[in-house]
Amino acid sequence: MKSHIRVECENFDVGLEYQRLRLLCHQIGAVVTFTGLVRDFENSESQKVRSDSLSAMDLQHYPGMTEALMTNIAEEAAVRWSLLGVTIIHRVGKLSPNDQIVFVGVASEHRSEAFNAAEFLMDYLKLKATFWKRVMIGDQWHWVSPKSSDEDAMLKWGRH
Amino acid sequence: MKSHIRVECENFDVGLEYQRLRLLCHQIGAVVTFTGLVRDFENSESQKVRSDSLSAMDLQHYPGMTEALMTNIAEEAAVRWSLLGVTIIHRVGKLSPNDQIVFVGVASEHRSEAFNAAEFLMDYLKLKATFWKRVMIGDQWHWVSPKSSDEDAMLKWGRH
Amino acid sequence: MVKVLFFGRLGDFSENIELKVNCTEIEATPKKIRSLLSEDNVNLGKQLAAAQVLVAVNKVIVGWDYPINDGDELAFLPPVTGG
Amino acid sequence: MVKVLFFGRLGDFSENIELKVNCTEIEATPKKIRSLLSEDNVNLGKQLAAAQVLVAVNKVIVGWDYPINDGDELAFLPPVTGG
Repeated sequence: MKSHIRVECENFDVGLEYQRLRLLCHQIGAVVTFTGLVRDFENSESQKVRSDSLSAMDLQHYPGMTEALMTNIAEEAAVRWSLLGVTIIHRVGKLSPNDQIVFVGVASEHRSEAFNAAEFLMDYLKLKATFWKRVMIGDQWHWVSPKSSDEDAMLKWGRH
Repeated sequence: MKSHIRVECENFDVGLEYQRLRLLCHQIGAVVTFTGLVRDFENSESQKVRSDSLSAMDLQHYPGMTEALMTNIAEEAAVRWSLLGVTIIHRVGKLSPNDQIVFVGVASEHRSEAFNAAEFLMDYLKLKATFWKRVMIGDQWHWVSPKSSDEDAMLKWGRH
Repeated sequence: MVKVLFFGRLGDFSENIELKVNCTEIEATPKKIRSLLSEDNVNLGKQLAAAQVLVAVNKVIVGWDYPINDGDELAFLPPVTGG
Repeated sequence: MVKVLFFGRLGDFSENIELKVNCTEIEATPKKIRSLLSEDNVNLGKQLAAAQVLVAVNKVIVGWDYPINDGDELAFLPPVTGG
């Protein structure tokens, strides 16, 4: 299984990342990609904030620890499912509404493995990877609170 | 919910199809894509055939009925989950190993809806849409038999 | 006249089939048309009798006793294998 | 010397914090260092005491009683919100 992990400020190209996965080998029958975007609102301090007030997002992470966790996450997925390739890209720094934040791509022989692994990777990433985001509302930064739904999402994958 | 359904001989561009979904509206927080590729082997008449012998694939469909079924499938997904956009593209005609066959893309506010809907659409498409494929092994065409795993895959979605 | 279509492997057994049925006279159904076809072509008949073959009239899946009218399009569909 | 890092909302309460601890002398743990920090900065102390704050030593999550040595990197991590 080939994994490709990146944390970076730059934007990513979904078409290019898909091609990288697709061309890894000839056994690939299924490629699933997930892309997360900055919505025009975000749950902040338990309240929904409308887009017109959300002007920016800022993503911080713990360099070194984040990449190690992302590598662990990819390896854990490869233990659970038969995978041929995994790509995880997470952006950091300043982002605007509608910007791309995160990409997960999985290549496998059969579709159910790629679907399961991609969803698992996202659930795990949300709950475990050392990223913190804050949003600019009006002229003030607010740290985003974690969603309980993200913790619930992990439950379906059993012990972790 | 905007749906985009195509049956065609031409290849598709995953990056372009992703962009079409992503740019539908500003509420989109998640885009999941699935791409199915011609593997270097295929279950044919219950036996696995190695790539070196599989030289081509040919996909036939029932024009008119297929598009109607694909539209139904997209509508059924939109009843089950809150979706902002669905794209389904299926190629027909002659294909070679490693060619793209099918694309499903789903855009939604939250990731679990996009993941579930994309997997549901693929499971449904495999079991219900009027496509038939045959593979060239040596110099002979062989019709591909359906996989029982595809029928099993539908069970998780309940009554259909 | 009923237009009859054969898909997938069924097509291999049914080249150049033309079927003229007076629908009102025989109270045509997919089952009856399958019988007519099987008389002329035993191999095709075997394929059509397979449990998983479905039948569509005017592009909609119907039962084997669905009444067929003049001008209808009848299609025999083996298990699908797309995606 | 222990390098102490604060992430997410914790960073808002901890600008310009420098911590000099003789680790061997006090048998330093994340819990003890949290106490030292809380004495100097009540607001930061409240944030660090929140139930979901995790602690990492040298980029690995550890318990609050994990022994810290000179040269270690200690990080206080509020609940993550990536993805």
